[in-house]
Amino acid sequence: MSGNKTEVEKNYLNDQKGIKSWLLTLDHKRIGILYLYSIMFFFFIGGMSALLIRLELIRPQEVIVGADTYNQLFTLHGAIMIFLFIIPGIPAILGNFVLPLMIGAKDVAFPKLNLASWYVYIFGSLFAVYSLVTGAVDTGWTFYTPYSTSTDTSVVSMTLGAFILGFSSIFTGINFIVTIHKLRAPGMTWFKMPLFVWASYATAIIQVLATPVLGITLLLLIAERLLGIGIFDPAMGGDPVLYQHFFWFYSHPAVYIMILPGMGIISEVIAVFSKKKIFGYNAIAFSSLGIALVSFLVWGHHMFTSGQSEFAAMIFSFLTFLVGIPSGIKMFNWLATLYKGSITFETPMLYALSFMFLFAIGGFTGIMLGALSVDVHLHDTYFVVAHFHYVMMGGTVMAFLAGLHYWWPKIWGRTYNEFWARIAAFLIFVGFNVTFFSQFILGAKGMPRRYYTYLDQYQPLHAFSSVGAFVIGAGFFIMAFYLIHAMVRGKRIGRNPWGALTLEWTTTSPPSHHNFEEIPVVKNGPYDFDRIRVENDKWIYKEE
Amino acid sequence: MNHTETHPSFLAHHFSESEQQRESAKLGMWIFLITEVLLFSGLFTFYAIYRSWYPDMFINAHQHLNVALGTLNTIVLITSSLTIALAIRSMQLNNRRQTIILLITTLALAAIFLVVKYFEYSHKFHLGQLPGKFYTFTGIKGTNPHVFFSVYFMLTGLHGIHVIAGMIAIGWVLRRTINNHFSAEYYTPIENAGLYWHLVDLVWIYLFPLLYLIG
Amino acid sequence: MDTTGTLFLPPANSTIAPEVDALFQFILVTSIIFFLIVVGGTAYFIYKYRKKGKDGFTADISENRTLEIIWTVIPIILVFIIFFWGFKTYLKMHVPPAETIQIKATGQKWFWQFDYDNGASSTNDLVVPVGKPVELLLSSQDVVHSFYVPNFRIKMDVLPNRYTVTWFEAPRQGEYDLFCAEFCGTSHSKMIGKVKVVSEREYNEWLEASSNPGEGLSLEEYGAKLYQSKACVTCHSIDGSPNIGPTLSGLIGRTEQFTDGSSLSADENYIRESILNPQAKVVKGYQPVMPTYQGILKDKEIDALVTYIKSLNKTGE
Amino acid sequence: MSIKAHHHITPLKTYLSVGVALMVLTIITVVVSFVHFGAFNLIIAMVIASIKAVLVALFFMHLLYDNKLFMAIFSISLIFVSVFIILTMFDTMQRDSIDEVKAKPIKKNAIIYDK
Ligand code: HEA
Ligand code: HEA
Ligand code: HEC
Ligand code: CUA
Ligand SMILES: [Cu+2]
Repeated sequence: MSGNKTEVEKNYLNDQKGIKSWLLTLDHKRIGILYLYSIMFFFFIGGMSALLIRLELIRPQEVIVGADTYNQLFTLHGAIMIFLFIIPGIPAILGNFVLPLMIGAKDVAFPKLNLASWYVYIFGSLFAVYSLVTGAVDTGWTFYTPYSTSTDTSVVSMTLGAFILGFSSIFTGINFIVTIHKLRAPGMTWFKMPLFVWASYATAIIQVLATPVLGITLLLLIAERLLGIGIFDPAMGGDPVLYQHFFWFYSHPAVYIMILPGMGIISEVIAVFSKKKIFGYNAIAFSSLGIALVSFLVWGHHMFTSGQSEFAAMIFSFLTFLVGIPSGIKMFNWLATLYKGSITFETPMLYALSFMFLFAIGGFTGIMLGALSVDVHLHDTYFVVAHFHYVMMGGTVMAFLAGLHYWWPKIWGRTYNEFWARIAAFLIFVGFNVTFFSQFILGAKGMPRRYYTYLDQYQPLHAFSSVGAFVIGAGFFIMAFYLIHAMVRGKRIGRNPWGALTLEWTTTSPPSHHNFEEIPVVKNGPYDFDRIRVENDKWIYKEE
Repeated sequence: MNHTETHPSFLAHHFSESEQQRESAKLGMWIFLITEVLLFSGLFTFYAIYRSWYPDMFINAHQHLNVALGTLNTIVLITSSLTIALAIRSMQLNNRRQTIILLITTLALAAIFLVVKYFEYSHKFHLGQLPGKFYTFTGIKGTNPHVFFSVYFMLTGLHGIHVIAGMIAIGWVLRRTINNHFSAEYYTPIENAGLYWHLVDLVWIYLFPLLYLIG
Repeated sequence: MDTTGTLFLPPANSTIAPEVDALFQFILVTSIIFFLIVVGGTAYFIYKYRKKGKDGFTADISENRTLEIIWTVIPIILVFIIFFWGFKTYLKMHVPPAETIQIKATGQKWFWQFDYDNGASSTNDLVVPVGKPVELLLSSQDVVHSFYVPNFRIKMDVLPNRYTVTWFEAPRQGEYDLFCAEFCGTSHSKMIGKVKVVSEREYNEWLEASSNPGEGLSLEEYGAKLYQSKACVTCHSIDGSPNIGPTLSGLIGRTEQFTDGSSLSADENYIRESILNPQAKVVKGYQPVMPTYQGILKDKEIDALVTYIKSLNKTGE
Repeated sequence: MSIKAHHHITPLKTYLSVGVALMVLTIITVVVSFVHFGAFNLIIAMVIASIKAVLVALFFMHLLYDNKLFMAIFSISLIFVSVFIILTMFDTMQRDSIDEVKAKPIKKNAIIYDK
């Protein structure tokens, strides 16, 4: 319909100009971009604090900071990475941008709410970071009582910040559920939806159900601090273990808020880069929902040594193992998708393959932690630190990077330098394993986490781990350069550089303000590579 | 774009028909309501656990709440739920005047609820039956009676905040009704405000027996 | 039973440790197998099915009931085994045998205090006899700590205002690291001690000696010992440098400014009060984090500490 | 598309009867609470409250006539509330199952009662 020239000339990026047109935009794509900038900024801060942590741990005793500063550093690192980076990350950036495109909608259901969620995010983040930095909060991201009710740092304002951030998450969740229910293009049945949409749907359910509980937990924590209401603080007749129940009721499901959208991206990328129909579409879709629901029943596995009842520990351990199964099903389905494909190795695929490798390790170590007796030994050691970095950094962040590289051409209409992208991917993959595999050994040997100094026997592994962190840093550094370069100078690209079959690739890159020239009517499944392929933006059907 | 049919002014550009928009708004509201339910769930858990630990203290302490005022407030709130439901019905029948009257009645009932609550609170403040460490009352036997009042004030306080939020929402739709924004075709905001208000009522329906009546 | 440890695990030095290790190794081996299947399979496929030549259409394979059942059921069976195995050992860890030596362990910022039946007590060093089950009754004076001995594979959180219980039996003599594994503030990483497993005879001798400490020592010498053993050293220096707390050297006669604005020249009574009720007057520039030693130190021990602190003035000048 | 077909308008009579039923139930629950049935008081009160809640949800909130999806969503939220309470109580109610000493606080009363 519209020639190549108009595509370049008129799109969502340039149809309106000026700061105001960005700050007041209701376009889901622009809001995605706003999120991209702000979340990347906080990721940068979180990453820098991680490098400081690793620098400090390079040898025992003080290297660059004192004990209190160190404690604030890992609190800052953990809180930023969790609340400001990884939870909003994929849904708010990539979900916002591509989800409506993928289902053929003109926008999300509530554009104003969407914009509001960004403002709430910014406000809450600044509030939280301000109190983390100036208020010297040193509780860890978990705010365990009674430490958090007795330390004299600004726990109250930090928790208020996290409370505000919760609304942002809820708004995004509501928006996605309604969008998916009500705004699908004609012909887009539930089982013709791309798997990323399914994953986002499952994620949104968790966001909506779990986040309010974090809200009330933080409110109760604040009330305990200010009024001494006697729920969490033993001095006031409260029970510190109860706090842990409240906290993990949200925070365990939250880890699946982090991973599910990542798994959605992996499903897209694996199918597209092996040009193969996805294996077990239904199984992948339903396992997302399964994970979402069962994830609410296992929070007590963070508390096996906390003094909770043995009965509860037993139930929680049992249920924990049940969540492992659907994750496994997904892994096997991806594996089977590769079978008899026609596989290429562009950057998104490299990250997807890294995901398979790293998430498998992260997941298996999760199983070790879920085993009651083994967890008693491993709890609160570097083994746990390594586990969650493998699933969060090795899982979610890798998936996020896969998605970022996959959709980057769609977002900007320009592509990045494949050569540098591969170098960065390589550095990140190697650096990551160096950094965190050594931490499995450290932890199993007994090195407790949140330690600012440690016994000499752990020194070699710590030093090794620290070196790895800087290799990761170098990888991200390169990435920042070539991605920014791609935004402004990158090679222009057509509609469908990867030959994918989902709807977002049928519109221009970058898409126009209203997404599609015409609302698409869906007839094919999202992964019908057995009968369709796309070459130079032309759809070629296998004649039947 | 090919939906050049009549595009009513209330219909946003990304919806293709008003029924889709209405359903979306209601679905969004319902999802928001469940976040509210889960927000309260923390306090109900708080209640359940401490009540199961200290049943006697809870029974002794609850006797210091005023059942008459609690009942009065229950009736006030239920009536207000009824009036807002009727307000929506009037709008469905395009009876704008009646809607306005019913909405105002609802607001008035909500205000009565708050006034009654105010009297209850100030009486408790006066006696030193305050939450947490400000608790100074001595007349209740059992372990840590201040915890009961913590639960009481957290629950009724959070509920009170929701009453105020509900009043703001109703006030807003009232204004829009007066400005003639609604008709039998389009009244979703009133419906949503109504849903919110009913939820506030639902929470109270459980709060009332749990705090005032169980003995 | 191995005493050197493996690539992952430290030496196993309690009766429960080998059971934990066995499960650990079992999961490790299963994981490696599954890892090889998933990642090895991926590696094989991406090599075998890498794109060759022009894009064609790929096969339409989207389901295989048998395969799907296999990869659902086998993991389920495996996790059932892991669950029961883990639970069995966990229960064992939580049910002490009938005959145990009972020791009270108290965590507090940032040291461990152990109280034995006969009135003996020790700080940071837990002394136990070899080959006897030892049961610990844990509680905390302030925030949550966690009692962790990697070589024994036991860990139990130490909660304020509640008791928790753990137990172990060490089959070999030796010294093992004891860590605090729950974040508890500034010196969390220094809240470490030792578990000393000694022969039955040495244990009894030690008990005897510690129930009557300070015997044969001058008050000053005894104070010096307590300064070390009661963990004053974690926060106070005697060389004049400030630490978490102010230095004790030159304290007597020093004029101290307090956070409430008042000031006072330090004397014996003030030191006594500082130990028993440290929050009463908090020195300017420091946090009110010193634990109270009320009920931990006996009168005589306080006397000894005061004498010792006094003596630091003389040596300082 | 006919709008009328989609929007159910509840008859006035239904609304009023539900309102009256709610009032009556309120009175009953208050009255019953003054009679002592031991543990049953809690059950009775909760049953009555739930009946009231169901009435409000079905009629005032139109769950009966509206999209059944809303009913599903609402029930799911209630399920998760009970999950929260029940699983937490698996801990708090079972702490003494192996060792009595683990269930009781060392000091029963909060510090505010020390004065
Ligand atoms: C993205 C986030 C994420 C994800 C996806 C997971 C996934 C899992 N986690 Fe993890 N976890 C965290 C983030 C995450 N976790 C964080 C942040 C913490 C620490 C918080 C803190 O304390 O600060 C933590 C801590 C944590 C603990 C507590 C440890 C402790 O403190 O003592 C436990 C214990 O059970 C656990 C278990 C699991 C399990 C069983 C899974 C499972 O979902 C994994 C399932 C996947 C697989 C099993 C691999 C693939 C499967 C197959 C190939 C099939 C074959 C499988 C079998 C034979 C079993 N995690
Ligand atoms: C998403 C979650 C996430 C991520 C990605 C990371 C990433 C990293 N983490 Fe973190 N970590 C946590 C979540 C995360 N962490 C949490 C929750 C805790 C627990 C806190 C607590 O105990 O309370 C923790 C704790 C933790 C510890 C333990 C501290 C302790 O217990 O004492 C350590 C120690 O090594 C560590 C290290 C690292 C390192 C080296 C990285 C590196 O991988 C980081 C590398 C990243 C960078 C160097 C950023 C570079 C970015 C740019 C240059 C911008 C790029 C721009 C574009 C792409 C456009 N982390
Ligand atoms: C957890 C750290 C910590 C431990 C352990 C500790 N103290 Fe302190 N102490 C402090 C801090 C911090 C201060 C200053 C704030 C205050 O006055 O409370 C202090 C103050 C003091 C003072 C007053 C000093 C002055 O300059 O006025 C004395 C005396 C003292 N401690 C003695 C001891 C003795 C004796 C022990 C061991 C039996 C001990 N402390 C153990 C942290 C500690
Ligand atoms: Cu005590 Cu950490
Ligand atoms: Cu978890």
